[in-house]
Amino acid sequence: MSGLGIFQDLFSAAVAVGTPILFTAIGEIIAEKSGVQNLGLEGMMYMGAITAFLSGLALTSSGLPSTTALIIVIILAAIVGALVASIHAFLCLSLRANQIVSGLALSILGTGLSYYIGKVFISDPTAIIKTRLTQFTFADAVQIPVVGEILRIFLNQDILVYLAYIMVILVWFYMYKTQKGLDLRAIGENPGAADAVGVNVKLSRYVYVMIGGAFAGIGGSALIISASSVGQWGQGMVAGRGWIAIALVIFARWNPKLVIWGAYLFGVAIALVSRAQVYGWFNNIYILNMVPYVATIVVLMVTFIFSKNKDIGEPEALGKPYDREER
Amino acid sequence: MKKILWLGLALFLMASFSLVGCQTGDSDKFKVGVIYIGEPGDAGWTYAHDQGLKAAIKAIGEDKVELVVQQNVKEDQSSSQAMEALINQGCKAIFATSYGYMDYIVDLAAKHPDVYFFHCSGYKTADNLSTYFGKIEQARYLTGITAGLMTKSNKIGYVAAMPIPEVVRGINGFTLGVRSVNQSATVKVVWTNTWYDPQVEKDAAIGLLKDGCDVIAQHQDTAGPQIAAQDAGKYSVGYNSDMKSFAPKANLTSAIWNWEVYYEAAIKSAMDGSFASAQYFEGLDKGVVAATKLNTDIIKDTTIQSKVDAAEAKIKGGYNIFTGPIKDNTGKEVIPAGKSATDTELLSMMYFVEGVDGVIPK
Amino acid sequence: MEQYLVEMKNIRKVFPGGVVANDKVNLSIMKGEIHALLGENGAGKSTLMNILTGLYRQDGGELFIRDEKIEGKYGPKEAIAKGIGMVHQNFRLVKPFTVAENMVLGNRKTIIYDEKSIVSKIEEISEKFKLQISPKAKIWQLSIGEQQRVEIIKMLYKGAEILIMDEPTAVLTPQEVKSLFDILKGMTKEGLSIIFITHKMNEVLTYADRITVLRGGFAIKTLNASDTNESELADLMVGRQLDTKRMIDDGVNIGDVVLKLENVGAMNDKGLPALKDVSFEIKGGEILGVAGVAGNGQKELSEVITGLRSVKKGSVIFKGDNITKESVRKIIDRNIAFIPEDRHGMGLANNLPATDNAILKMYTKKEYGRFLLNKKKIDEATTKMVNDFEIKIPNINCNVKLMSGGNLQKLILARETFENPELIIAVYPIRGLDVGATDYVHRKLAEERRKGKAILLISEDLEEIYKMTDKVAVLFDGQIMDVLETKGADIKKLGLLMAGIKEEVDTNA
Amino acid sequence: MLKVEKRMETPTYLKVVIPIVSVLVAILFSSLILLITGENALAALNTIFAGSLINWQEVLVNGVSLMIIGIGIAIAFKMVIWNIGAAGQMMMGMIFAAGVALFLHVWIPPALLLPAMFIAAIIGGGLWALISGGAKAVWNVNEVITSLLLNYVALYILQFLVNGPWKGVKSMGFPQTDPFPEAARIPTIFPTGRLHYGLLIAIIVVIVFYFLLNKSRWGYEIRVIGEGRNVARYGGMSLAKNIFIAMFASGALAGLAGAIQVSALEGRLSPHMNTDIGYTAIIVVWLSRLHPLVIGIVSVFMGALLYAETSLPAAGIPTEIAKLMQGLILFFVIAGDFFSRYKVKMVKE
Repeated sequence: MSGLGIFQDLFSAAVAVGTPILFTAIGEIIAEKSGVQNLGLEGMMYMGAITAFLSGLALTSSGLPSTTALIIVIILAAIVGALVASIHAFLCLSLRANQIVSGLALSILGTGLSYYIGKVFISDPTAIIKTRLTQFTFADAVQIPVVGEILRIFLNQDILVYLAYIMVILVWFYMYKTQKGLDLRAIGENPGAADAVGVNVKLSRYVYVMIGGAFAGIGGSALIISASSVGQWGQGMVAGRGWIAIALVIFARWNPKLVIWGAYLFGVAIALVSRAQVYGWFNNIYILNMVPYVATIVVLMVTFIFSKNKDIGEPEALGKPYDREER
Repeated sequence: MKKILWLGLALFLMASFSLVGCQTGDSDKFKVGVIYIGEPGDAGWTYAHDQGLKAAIKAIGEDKVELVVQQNVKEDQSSSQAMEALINQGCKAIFATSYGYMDYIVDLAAKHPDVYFFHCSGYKTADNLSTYFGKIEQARYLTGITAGLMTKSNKIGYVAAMPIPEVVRGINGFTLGVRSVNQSATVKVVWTNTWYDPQVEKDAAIGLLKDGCDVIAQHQDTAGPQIAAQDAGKYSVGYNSDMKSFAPKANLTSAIWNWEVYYEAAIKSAMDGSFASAQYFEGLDKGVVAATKLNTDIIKDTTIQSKVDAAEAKIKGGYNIFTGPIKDNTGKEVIPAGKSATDTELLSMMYFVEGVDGVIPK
Repeated sequence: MEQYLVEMKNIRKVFPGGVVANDKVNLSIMKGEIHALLGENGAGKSTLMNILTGLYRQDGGELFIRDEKIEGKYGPKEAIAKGIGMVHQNFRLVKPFTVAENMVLGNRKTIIYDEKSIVSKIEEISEKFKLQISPKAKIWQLSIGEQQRVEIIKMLYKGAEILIMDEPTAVLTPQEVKSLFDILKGMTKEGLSIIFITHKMNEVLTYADRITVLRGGFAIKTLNASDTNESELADLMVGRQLDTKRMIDDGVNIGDVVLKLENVGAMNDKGLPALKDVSFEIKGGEILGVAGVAGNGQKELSEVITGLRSVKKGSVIFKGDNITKESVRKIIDRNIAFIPEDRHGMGLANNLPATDNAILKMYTKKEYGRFLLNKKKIDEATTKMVNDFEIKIPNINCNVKLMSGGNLQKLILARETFENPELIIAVYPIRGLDVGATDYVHRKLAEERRKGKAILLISEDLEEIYKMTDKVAVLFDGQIMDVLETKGADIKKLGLLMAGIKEEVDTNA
Repeated sequence: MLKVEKRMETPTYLKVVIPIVSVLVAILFSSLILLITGENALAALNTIFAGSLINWQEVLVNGVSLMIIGIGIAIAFKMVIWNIGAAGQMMMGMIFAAGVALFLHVWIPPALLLPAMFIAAIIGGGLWALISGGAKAVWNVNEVITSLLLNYVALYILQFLVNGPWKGVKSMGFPQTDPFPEAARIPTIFPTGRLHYGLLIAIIVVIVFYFLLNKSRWGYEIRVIGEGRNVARYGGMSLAKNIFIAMFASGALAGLAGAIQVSALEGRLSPHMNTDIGYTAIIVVWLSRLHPLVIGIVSVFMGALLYAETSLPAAGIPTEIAKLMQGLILFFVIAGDFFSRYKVKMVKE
């Protein structure tokens, strides 16, 4: 296979594999920009995945047109993700719990609950969603040799990948170009200032944490119904992608325009495990498996080292509870 | 206020502990316990065992035997706790379906001489501990014949889970089958280091397909590779159970387990006390493994099925597929002409035969 | 016809823990007036204004705006809609945002953030009220005075007609204060009303039309500025005559040089120069005051001496030893005491008992235990501090967060003087304290001075400087403008120095 | 209308009652889920309670690791350093201990082999924790993420070793090391059952660290630093040094727990080392409000719940409920915390 072909294969795999992480990370950016850190992404992805799996099983065989069914599945996963996130919001915002511990609790709870719900399906290989999203291409319109091939990396994907592109742009536009986005960033930087001008800090944070959860739910659903997945449920299937998403948020400096590349870079690292073997570049799977994690840690450290005393985009009030009358 | 709290608390505690008193009623059925591998979602493998046990119990009579299942048992010390819990529940026969339980079973067998233990894929036995396994590589050999005849690019992909002898043996059996009908075909192996990550396993198959492979075989518990092959309009070979239903347009055949063949006899031997410690390691001839009938929707050439059938008859007649001369994929002779691999050699096989394009990571 | 824009009647506010911040407070504001809310720290001024702006909700009493009784939901949003805007002492600005972005924060009417129109509106306002500001500058790039202007513009932008200023002059030089009030006067001519909160009587008399005095959460009286004088106000404010004379005797037993700074330079937390070539010395038995507007390097100055901040250049010399590069612990062990600006975040650990706080500086001394701590010794020391300084605390194992501000400062003083220090660094030691506690702190410092200790007193209050110091160093933009003998120092000159103006000015002109 | 008021001080009885009530509510809630999904909740509770009483040895076996790791996590948490990497640190402890047991045992007298393994594990776990601890201390890198990601790295290092250089010659090709020599095994206390002398080590760790954290100069520094970085700096304490020490201690204890587990229960290294307990320990620590002695007690309780994970399915009840219960307990304990910090009053408007 030609060099360009290998490149195209590796990177289009990376885009597909990186998409669940991308959704989750965008959601976390929104939540963290509002000042609430949610370490429960792993649990929310699991809940999104199990929701997608159960509703997918039911809906794709219900006689609904498959696209309609899958869109409903995605919406349901988003709703469940938001509901799970609301637990975190309740603990941190209403009960003023420590955000880190609450996030961990959410991860344990979401994982445990999804395992419990999905338990009957794990030894049943017949439980599989047969109609999943399919790829369709926009790249054929471009007939320029190399450019067209590169475009195929991004424009020969499924609807979730395209949705992710749209979401990145939408979220960026919302955060930096709209009034509400300005308020969102303000409550994460200086909730007192936002409160003083009439922004409802607690309500906004509730909403943004739940939106973050909805994104994680979609991320989880992508592991079940996207073109790159198989439609089977399994314990352990999220495999740390939620934690990676949290790391991505930091090294994307809370910027939606950067997080997309971070997620795809991580996708490359995952896709590389098999591609390195296929093309005979490197064969030790353990080291290949380790690469994404080590790389994330290194990039994280570099981010912090070179941003000493400088603004890395971390919201000033991140993780700090806000209470107007507390003195 | 304080008093009320304490009172409520005391009541609650009392209520909880009163539950401890009642025990679940015992039945006089013979209880069989099984621990399944806890690697989450080890779907295909566990499914095959589960189906086998259920079928065996149905055959013996559900009024006589009761099955107690422990799912998701990790291959660490917690498996010991899991088996102990089964014994506490009155199980007199314990089946353990993964290699990693071995040392804990050996300990438990010594501790509970009145319980019969059956360990799948291990090699240690005791007076009340037998091992059992199946020669799935024989079934894979048959599927290899089909793959070797169906490939046009002469490149066959194989998505493999983890580098353990069982998987390596399967790859070798498959490759020998391919090579028996197509000397110029190679089998390219990609390791995922997962038993169950649908996205990763599917993606590994995509990588192989993009590289030019036109048949994908697998030793994984998801249908990911099958679906990747179907999406690409190529062929696939399944494992564990008949995977035709996942990818009807791609799946040619599957190497499958029929564990009830063994389980029925084993449970009976525990029930009537005729148990004798043994190392059960059988193949096509006993029916514990099989290759499914070819998918005639895809394969119109009926000579392929007859070639497979001929090979099956030969193996059932006593032919060892690992009969020399066999070279490994670096060219070194591993089994000299006229010799065959022993069961022990098979169980610890950690090299690839000629025709495999891949390495076992060290 | 409406007589008052705002009327507050019998307002009561109780905080969690039972602290009564306001009770039976009445206040009325007329159109086009500058109304001063005068009172000491803790008199309930800010709380009252927070109720008016909807940030807090009163527990009792009624609020009328333009004769309309305020009932039901009344939050910051509603207050703004009614034309009430407040400039807080701690500016409510989002630092990484631009001026323009800060203007429209919380705006309900727009969907898209339209920078262009915002900028032009800001320019319009700053022209009308002579408030110069660059709309696209980021807040953290601006000086304190400029940030205050942003806050005012923000309120005007939102259509405020009643502007509340919480201690607007605390962070300004005397010259800046004048220009601020010029602006405010101009605004009243346009029909706006100003409420400003302060505890400085001279400002009240100079700039206000009417004055309401608060004390201990009660509104004592409202009077016209033209009908009153300082001593009446002081009486109302503190309930007794304020002691304005010098608390320290002149030059008793001046000793050797204890602390000497030579050309010290240091950076602030942002990595920008905060101290530039600072040099001075303090002798035993001497109090050196550091005057200046907050944020001109005071914090950094106290930190370079105590080892908390690294010195970029120059040297700090303590009794002849160069301690420039020494660790905090080493410097503590040299017996240098430090009363920090931030009592809660730095001086004390809130959730730990008094005993743990009492030994913060000397826990490494072996009499308190080499490896395991000697609980008995610690209890003894703490009890001694509590008794000697008359600290009110239920028992010594009580968490210090339960104590009042005055008692906290006493505990810090007790701890810092426990080991008989040679040098005391005190940063804003009376900030937030009531009269009694302020007096106590000053008497203790005077006492230490009499014992021959050297004291560096960083202050934001010129009254305190005159009262307590032998010499005064004026800090501006990280530089010592001048060191003067306190006695007889010209207040006007101090003001100019604080504003960074050094050349001789003809005071007669 | 409900009104929330901050408590100035939490009454002692509440400190005891609230966690207990939280746990009970969590159990009640889990029972409810079981009932809704048509399972026998009574039988489940019975299995958990009676099962753990009968199999008290197994409960304590689980408790050993929880205690030691829990103390380690508490040290870090007390300093407001969020060490989520106990699982990886435990794995490193196992690897280092196994290295000594497998490759150095010929040079070490049998009596000293176990202590040597423990020391190696302490160093291994401690250094592993220092990767994230050091980055936190020096560059203020978010330790939650680094310590967590290092769990995965440790796992792949373990897989690399047992599949490659450390694969046992007697392992029939399987990814595991050879068994440890007899001197590298911690003996059991009773002739029947698996309870081993690691329990003594755990109890000693709990008591020693109780004194260290509550009565010593080091514990004092940790308390003050946990209260606020500025206070600690003001008191002349070195932040970086203390983060280093605390993180090392935290990882070292997790490593020690790993060594004890691998030596007492496994006797060899395989890719399937149970390190999930590193996450469970976080629940223990939070439930115990970071108090060492309480950690000792709560560990046994949580050990019973972990045991339930294996005993429940034998009684025909899904094992997942035990996992769910852990999550619910943590959830309700966090929620319960609110009531010890705040008073909720009914106010008539």
